[in-house]
Amino acid sequence: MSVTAFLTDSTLCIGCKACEVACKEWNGIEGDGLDWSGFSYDNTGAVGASTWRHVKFVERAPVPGLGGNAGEQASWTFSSDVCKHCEQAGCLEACPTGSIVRTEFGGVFIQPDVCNGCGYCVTACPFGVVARNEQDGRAFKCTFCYDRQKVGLRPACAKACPTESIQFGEIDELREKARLRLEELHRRGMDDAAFYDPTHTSVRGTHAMFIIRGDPRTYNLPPSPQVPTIYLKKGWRSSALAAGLLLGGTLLALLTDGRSGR
Amino acid sequence: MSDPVPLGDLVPGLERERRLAEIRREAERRGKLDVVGGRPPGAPFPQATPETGYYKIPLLKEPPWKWEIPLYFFVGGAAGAAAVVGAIADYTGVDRKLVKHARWIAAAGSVISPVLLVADLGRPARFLAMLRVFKPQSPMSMGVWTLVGFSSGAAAAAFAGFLSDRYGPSLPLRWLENAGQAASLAFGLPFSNYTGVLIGATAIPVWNRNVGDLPLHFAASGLAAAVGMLELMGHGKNRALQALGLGAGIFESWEGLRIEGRSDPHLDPLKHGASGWTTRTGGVLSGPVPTILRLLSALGGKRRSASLRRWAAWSAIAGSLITRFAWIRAGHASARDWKLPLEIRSE
Amino acid sequence: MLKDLLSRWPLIQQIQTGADGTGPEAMSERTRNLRPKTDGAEVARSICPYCGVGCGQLVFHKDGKLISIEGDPESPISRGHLCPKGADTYELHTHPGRLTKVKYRRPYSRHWDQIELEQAMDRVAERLWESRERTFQETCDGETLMQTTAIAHLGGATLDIEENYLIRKLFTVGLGMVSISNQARI
Amino acid sequence: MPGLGTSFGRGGATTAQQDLSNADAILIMGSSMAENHPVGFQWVMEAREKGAKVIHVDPRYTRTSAMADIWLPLRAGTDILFLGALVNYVLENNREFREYVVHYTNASAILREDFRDTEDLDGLFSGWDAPKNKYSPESWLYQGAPSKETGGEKAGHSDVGGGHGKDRGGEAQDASQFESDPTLEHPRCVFQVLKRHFSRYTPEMVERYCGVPEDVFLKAADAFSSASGPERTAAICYAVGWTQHSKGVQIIRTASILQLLLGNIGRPGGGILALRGHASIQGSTDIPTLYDILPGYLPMPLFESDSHQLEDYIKKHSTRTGLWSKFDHYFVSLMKAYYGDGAAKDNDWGFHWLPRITGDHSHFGYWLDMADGKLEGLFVMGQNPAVGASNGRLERKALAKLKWLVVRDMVETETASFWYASPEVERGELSPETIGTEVFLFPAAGTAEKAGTFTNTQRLLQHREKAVDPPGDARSEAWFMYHLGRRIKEKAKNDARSRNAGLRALTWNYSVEGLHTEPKVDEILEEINGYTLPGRVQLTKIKELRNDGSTACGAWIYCGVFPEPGHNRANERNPRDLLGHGWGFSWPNDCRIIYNRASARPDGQPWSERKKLVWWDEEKKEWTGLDNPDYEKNVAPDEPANIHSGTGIKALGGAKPFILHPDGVGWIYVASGLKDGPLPAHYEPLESLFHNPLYRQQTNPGAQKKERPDNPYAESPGDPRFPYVLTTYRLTEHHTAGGMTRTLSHLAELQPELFTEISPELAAELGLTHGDWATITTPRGLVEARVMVTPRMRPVRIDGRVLHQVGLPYHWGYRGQVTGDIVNDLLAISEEPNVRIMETKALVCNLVPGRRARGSAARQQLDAQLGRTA
Repeated sequence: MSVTAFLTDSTLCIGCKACEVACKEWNGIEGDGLDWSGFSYDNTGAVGASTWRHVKFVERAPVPGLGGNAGEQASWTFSSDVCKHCEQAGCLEACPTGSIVRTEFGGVFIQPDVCNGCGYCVTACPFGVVARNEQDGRAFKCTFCYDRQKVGLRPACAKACPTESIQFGEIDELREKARLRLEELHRRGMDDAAFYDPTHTSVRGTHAMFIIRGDPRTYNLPPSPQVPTIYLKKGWRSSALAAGLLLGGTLLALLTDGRSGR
Repeated sequence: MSDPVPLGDLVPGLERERRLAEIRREAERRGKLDVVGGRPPGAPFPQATPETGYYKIPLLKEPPWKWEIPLYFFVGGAAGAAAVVGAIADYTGVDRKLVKHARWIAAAGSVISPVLLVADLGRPARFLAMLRVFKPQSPMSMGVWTLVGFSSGAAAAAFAGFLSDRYGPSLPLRWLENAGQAASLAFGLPFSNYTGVLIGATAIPVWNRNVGDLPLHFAASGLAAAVGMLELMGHGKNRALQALGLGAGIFESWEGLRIEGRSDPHLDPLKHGASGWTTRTGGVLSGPVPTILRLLSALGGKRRSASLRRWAAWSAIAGSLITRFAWIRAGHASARDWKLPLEIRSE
Repeated sequence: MLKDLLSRWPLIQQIQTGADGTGPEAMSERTRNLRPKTDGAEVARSICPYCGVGCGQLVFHKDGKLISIEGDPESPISRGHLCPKGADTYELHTHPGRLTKVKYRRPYSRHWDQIELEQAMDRVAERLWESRERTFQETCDGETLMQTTAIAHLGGATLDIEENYLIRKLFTVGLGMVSISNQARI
Repeated sequence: MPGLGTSFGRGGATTAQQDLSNADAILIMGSSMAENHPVGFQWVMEAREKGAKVIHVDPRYTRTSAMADIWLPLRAGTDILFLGALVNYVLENNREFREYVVHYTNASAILREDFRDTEDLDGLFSGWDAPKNKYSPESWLYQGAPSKETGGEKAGHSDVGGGHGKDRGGEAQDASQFESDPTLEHPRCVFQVLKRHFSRYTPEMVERYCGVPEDVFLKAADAFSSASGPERTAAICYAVGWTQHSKGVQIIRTASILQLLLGNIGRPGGGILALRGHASIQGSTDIPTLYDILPGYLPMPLFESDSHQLEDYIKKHSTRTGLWSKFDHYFVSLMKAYYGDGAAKDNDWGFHWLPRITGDHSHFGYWLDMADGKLEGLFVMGQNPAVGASNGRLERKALAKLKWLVVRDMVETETASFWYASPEVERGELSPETIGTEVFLFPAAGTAEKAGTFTNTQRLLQHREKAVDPPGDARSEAWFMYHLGRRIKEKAKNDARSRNAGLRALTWNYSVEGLHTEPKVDEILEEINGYTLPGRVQLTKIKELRNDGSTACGAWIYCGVFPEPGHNRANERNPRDLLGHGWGFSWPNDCRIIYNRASARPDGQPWSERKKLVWWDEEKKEWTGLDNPDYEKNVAPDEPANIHSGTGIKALGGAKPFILHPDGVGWIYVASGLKDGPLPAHYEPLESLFHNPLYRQQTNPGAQKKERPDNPYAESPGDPRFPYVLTTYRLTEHHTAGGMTRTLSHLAELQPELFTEISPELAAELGLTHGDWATITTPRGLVEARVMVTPRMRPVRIDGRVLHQVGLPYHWGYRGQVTGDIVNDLLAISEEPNVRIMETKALVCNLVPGRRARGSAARQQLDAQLGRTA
């Protein structure tokens, strides 16, 4: 059983949103609203409980003579967002029910039959991926098509993607592929091409990696996401101190002056 | 070949050309048009840039909790602290009534807390799902197991105490009471403040920035509430409680000053907007108000003193309650921030 | 029985194995037995109904019900890929807005009526025949004409070639309808 | 597609989508391929990743531009000026592939002395008959070719008739004895005429009137034209961005000329790919539901000229040389398929039972008659003209004049609900009480619920298996037609009138199967493929067709798709190579790249190793290679041509790749077959802001405006009331009129609302706010849309003037999960002369902030727009 990942290459993405629809079709997710956003061609906004793949549209003013593949200027880039399936996943660590598990493929999977809707994972995700379904309160996100992967099928989004912007495969191979791709893009003059895979932070890398053009913040990708478990030590230390103070203070107060109130 | 015929008025001069260039530059630079022309300026359009993030759509999702959870924070904090006060009071042999009342607060908390959680989750079975695993890395899992321990202990102690009062003491009852009390003390200590770790160890900036303070803050707040309740239950003259209330009030005042004094933009939700005002209200009611009232009560006459302490108690309870709601609201505001989670500096 | 119940309690497994509650020990029965919904379904090989690219589709069905429609990886044109429209073909077939009964509107009526399929077919055949009777011209100035221009047909570019063949054969060659058109005018 | 048909011989894409990955440059123009054919676009991406230059020309910066290397903004409607400048660039810089041009095109043919070019007549070719408003094209013929005047047995042209017959490669022309000059130096040879014709189509003109900066144009011209020659090829992709103009055919012609000059037809990575917007657009022209052709592009007989003898009809439409020399074989076999035993030699195979066409019976032709109350009944199947057709207001109001209307669809479309939900009802122009139309709305089966075959954009027949039964009373169109036919045949059975003779003879004995008694579609495809009579042995190739009644064949070009019972080649699923041999069946004869003889040099060997496709195997004495040869298998390359006196396909010899043309070469110059000239010339759109910069002739002389009170036009050029250029288009997330997408939650949410794309400059000028509403008006109608201000729209500078272009996608209507105003209400009904298509890609409009009026006030606003008082 190999450890798998997505590599989403925005220099190959044509912004068709097939991944969004294929995901919803496979997973039987309802549509989530018919609002026109005015944010370029993006009317679904962000990944959430009922959108597990989401295509972002980043516009800049184009110049005649330069298409989007020209190295000089990225003018309209698309990038399909998804749960990052962090190596050190906030939601997974936070889940109090064991509903969220790491699968044999390295993905982070919410078991819908176990999830009790506590919502703690929502606050624990540094990428704002996990969200609670308004109807039944349970948390939902990309399953990494665990059901499909179990029988050797590719995730629905990667399969549908017409231009293979969403690549799926063994994680180390994809990292190598991304490295070569980046070299190639730089060679072509796309100096702004970058690889997003936050291995340098406490998230320790993701199973959904991205090749983008320009600053990751443009795509709502945090430059250095942190898994919230890094705050535990400080928190529990403070908790212990608080307990000690409470115990000590109470003891002190009652020993010295407990009776005099009467 | 015929010559193209110009279209009279419709042909613009160089000036208009320049103006168009100006408009485009402006639009590209700011994503917004303020150029004053013959017509009203308009047409800003949203942009995705390193400065605005992705159309200023917040990266993080807001915490999904409604009123049940901050209320639970409040109840748990008060109940945990009450259990501690009750147990210590018992061990120090100070005041049977204080012990009993403290136990009752703890016991009430141990019943109300799971009810609130179930209300938040929707179904009782969903609460049981929390007992599938034991995860030290999850404050919520730890909290649930603490709650289970605390509730069992506090309920057992109260129940055994009730039975001994009614039917007279017996060894098994005594044993149950002692064990329950010991458990409620042991679990009550973390139970009164673990919710600070719970929200502190999340991706919400305003929370995780304060993870080192929150448990202390919540413990003080819980203690203040417990003390206030006990005072209102007839222990208005207990000087130990007065001391504890004073200590909590001073700590809360200091906490408030600390927050106000730091200029970290991550703390903005605690200072600005609706969540800021809620925080300040809770802070004032928890810190300076009861502290001053308690100090005044020490100086004044007997009747006036009792009345001041009652006010201090009410203020502390209200402050404690509002504070928990304030922190949750601040968490919402912090999650809605499109800048900080993306490490975009505020202007 | 109790032992069985306990052994399925992830906490017990945690204690036994020292696991941290994020791995297989925390998986439910359903998760362990998870299979794709297409497992055991029959497959029909199909082509996407939307644009002219002609992507291959696999139609999974079980007991006369559609299960899923996805790309056919063997298609040399689409290689298993689909666009958003093609990826939504399952919903196209199963959405609640689909018609399943003939709707009939009487002249000057304000509402739809529902009629039986066979009855509707009889009536359409009747209307077609009557209109042709009224408007058919065999000759004009002694020259062969054999046409009616008063009955028209529109459509075909999303229909099968077999269906178009029947349309042209019956309407034009059989009945003399010449006003026949579809989207594909160029 | 007469543009391709007259140039190369067949009205179909010359190549396969996969073959785009072999290209060294790809020009996408008149198409946003990434948006509307995303899965096909993967092959463009593959080429790009291999180093090919992708050039996109479009008024808007689209998702396709975002994938391209070079994007050129263009003023809508100036495509011929742009492409003509590319042709001129190739000629000026000697970039043509000389050997290909000399051997495989008609560049060397010499024209008659009385031919006059648009350069001579200021925008008209010789032969313009102003009173009749059409060309008399005798003077366009080659020098020496027989003509009416010289008493040729067959004149070069017929006077009437539609255009789709020309898909088959120009009108039958006797190619005998024309003169040519292989040095291409003769002043009246096609090559020199072409040079002169396009000499004023310069980069300066492109900058001034297309709005493309000169240096940008030169960059693209160099990139594209350098992908030519033995080692390199370039492909062109287009879609309705070229066809939906008042000169659409001539735009495609210009591209054809360019590709012939660069030697890019019939070669891997070359060709012209027409991108079709529907699953079987190609199929519905091959097996047409079009008024002017019969299956396989056989022309419908015309009243008067074809009313008499079958012999005359056949003579008129067949050629002495090339594939069309067997016209009689194709036609007689079709008649046998239609009428079975009823078709016999002594009744001219039933020729006299066929209806004759008397004029324009196309969509708009008969719809205008419908609006005038001349039609009784209409069938609409899987189409939604209430939203999808030009001048929607006229279209919908015409429906109210019908006696009966039959709509078949999967959902209740706008067309079916026009009588109670249309904007005309809202505006009080129509009301159910006054509409006497009887409406039948039948539920239709989806593609997974019926077996059948689509012919895709690359002429590939692909069969679909049936998965499940359709729900409720939903049925396939095959079911509907079969059972309707059964009832009609029953009525005709005992009716001995001569009008019903053909109907009685019509073969209609398909067997049925299943719960719903569906006709077996395989039997229909077997009939289309053809079989022998009386033995009913399936035919395997076109050559087996006979003219003596011993074969029946429903569409000669599809012959071979069903070579034996139970063997449906359209259902083959074992692709062996990039071109997909073994998967489906590509007409003709499973050739994936047609005219592929041109991929080899005249001597039969590949132009280069890199670009080899089909070549002559000296040992086996046959054509072989990576594709099925689109050529006589055993005719050696050195076999001499005998065009002037030979007959049949053999007369073309061994080095004439374009076997449907009587002279076997690609036509840079189309001497016969087009109604608006042998060469393309730039004309302004019917509604334009500018005078034609090149000629006094403003618009395509042959185009029909169909101007009438309910189909009015802006004054042209430069109507001050409509100062902007409007262009309409599709989005990836929706399909045409929206019946298959606006009804679905997963697609509706992706593009929920009608919006108009405008530049920041225009927004500032008009005080429009992003996200607010604007109302767009033309003389035909008005729609409201949300304003999307985007730098992807940019004004172009035309002749010193800043021109704003406004974009509007057109998918919305008044039914479905998301609704919106109908953009096609803005368009005029107009007809291009050859194929009668409307102009949707370039017209003029006005734009005002705010929403449109509602109810009867909307009618007043509309009437005011039309310049009338309410």
